[in-house]
Amino acid sequence: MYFAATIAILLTMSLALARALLGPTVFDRVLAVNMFGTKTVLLLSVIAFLYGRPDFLDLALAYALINFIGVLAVLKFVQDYTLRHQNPDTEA
Amino acid sequence: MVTLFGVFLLTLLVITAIGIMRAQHLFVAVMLSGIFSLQMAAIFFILDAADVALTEAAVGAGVATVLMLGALALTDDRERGPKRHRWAPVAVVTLTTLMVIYATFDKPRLGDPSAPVHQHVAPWYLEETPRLIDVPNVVTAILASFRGYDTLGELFVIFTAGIGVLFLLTNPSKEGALSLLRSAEAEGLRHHLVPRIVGRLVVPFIVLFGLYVQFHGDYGPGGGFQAGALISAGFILYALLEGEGRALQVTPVRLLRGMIAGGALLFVGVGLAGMLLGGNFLDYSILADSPIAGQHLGILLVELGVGFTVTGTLLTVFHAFAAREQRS
Amino acid sequence: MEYVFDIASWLLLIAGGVFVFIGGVGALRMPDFYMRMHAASLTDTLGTILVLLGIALQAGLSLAAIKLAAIMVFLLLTSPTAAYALANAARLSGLAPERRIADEGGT
Amino acid sequence: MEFLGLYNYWVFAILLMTGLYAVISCANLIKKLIGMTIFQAAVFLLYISMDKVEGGTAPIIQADTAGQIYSNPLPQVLILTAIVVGIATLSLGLAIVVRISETYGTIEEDQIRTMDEE
Repeated sequence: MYFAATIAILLTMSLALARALLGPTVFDRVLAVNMFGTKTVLLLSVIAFLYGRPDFLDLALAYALINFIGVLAVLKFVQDYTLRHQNPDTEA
Repeated sequence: MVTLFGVFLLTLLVITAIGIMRAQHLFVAVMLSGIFSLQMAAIFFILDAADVALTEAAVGAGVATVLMLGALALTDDRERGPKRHRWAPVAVVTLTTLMVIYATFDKPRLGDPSAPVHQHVAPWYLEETPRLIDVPNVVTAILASFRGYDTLGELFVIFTAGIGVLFLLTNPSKEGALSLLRSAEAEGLRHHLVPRIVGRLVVPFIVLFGLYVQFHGDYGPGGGFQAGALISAGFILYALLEGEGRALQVTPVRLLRGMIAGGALLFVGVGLAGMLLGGNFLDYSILADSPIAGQHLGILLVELGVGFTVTGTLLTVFHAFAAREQRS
Repeated sequence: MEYVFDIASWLLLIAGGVFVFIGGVGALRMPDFYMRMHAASLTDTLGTILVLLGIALQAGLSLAAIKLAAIMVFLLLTSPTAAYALANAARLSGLAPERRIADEGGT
Repeated sequence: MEFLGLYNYWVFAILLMTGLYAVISCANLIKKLIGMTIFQAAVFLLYISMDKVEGGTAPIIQADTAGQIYSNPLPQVLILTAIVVGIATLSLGLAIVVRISETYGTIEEDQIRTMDEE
């Protein structure tokens, strides 16, 4: 049954990757990175149980904790960017 | 079945890499390399390398993206040059790829227990670690004790890279943290209430988890390298939320530089202590009454040194980029 | 009793997988950025809860269950925050929701 | 299934050459650095692929299992340190690019070269 969940997560990862490659705005790509991050947390937890080594949940925990730093960095980047150039281009 | 998952992820990895190459907008390339790093971590985990996956998680998710964005803010976020189609590089690269693939047909299959790489020293490490060092995590035992010289060398590479960044980016004039506090851009994300509250809630847990990884590295996946990256990710989050000035008050530059040098010194000091007590350089067995207790003490101290230097270097680099940004 | 837990955890895992997948489809197929974000962020939370609960039922009362609970708590804290920060960044940079659907929200 | 055993190495070859292509062909210096990280990642993948043993598990010895096969810990040690060294060297490279950008006002290789020749 872990397999079913893993396959669903992997398919979702490929969909997120498609969104990251298609764009069209940079924020779509950031959204895809964020989605990919949560899916990685789920994938790591499921595979830890699939392998019968639940002590490796530490990895998933690490991602759950620091995954959103990237998105906050993007928010800060955009904020500083708009402060500097008043008319930024959002299209990729 | 798990092999198929690995194959699927590897295919995604190739697609992502080609996407990175094709991206004109460097911001997009950075975002895609974030995805690339996540995929690498998942593949490492599927291939039984829990420690490596944890390192990739700690480095790739937090620090790498932030540093890249910091550099983009200082330079240019777009490729300006004309798109060139040079046939020579394409031909060379395709030819070499085919040659390397041809060469792989002689390689042992994935997971083949009789592959040469599993025959020589690796079984010895796996058998002797419980007897000689008695920590469950063989990776930590090799990293800190059996191949301590290697790790010392790597640590000095990180140390040197940190010093190099300081040379290149720190401004010689003494505009300290005080002027940073006043500038408007140094406020970070203080106006964004939700990220600020949640972030402040999460930061202590990141640091706590980093300490857990540091001191639990003998028993589970972890150690100084991972812990250093995690703890610096926590402080980088604090700096993003509260602004550079606040973050530099919490961890002053002087402290960070002390950590860079102190960690390396601690590692060398443990080695020298072994020599003074009559053993070899980095021989921990002498450090305590019984060899195993000595090994445990040595590994603890050495990992602590690694953690200090990695944390110090990554945070110093981050602050160097951020301070440059405010000045420009 | 064993069976009850097993079946419950299977159901949760499958439901979680379905929600996760729906989120992925939504993120790929929706017409404009804010809608894509809506699809992705909502199912992210629900799918995560379901999948992690499903695994936790298999783990039983152990250290692994506590770690799973911690993962769930942190994901529930950070994932919506990331979505908020992202929407904020998009608005800040002047990306407007598509007019024909969100008439009142435009700049 | 026989050929799936080599798939990791093929992906290694493709990634290696993708990274190399970026380094020798992209004019943008940051793109070159990103290409270098891909090149690095390919090498990491090669080493970690070699550590896998059929039926093995991560080399963290569990007390209650006798006769368990463990994967090879040595490549993991090498790559673990290499990842952190990689980020340190990447930051050094980015610092150099930042200085170049401040001096020349551009990070495109061609423009820097023409400015040097003038």
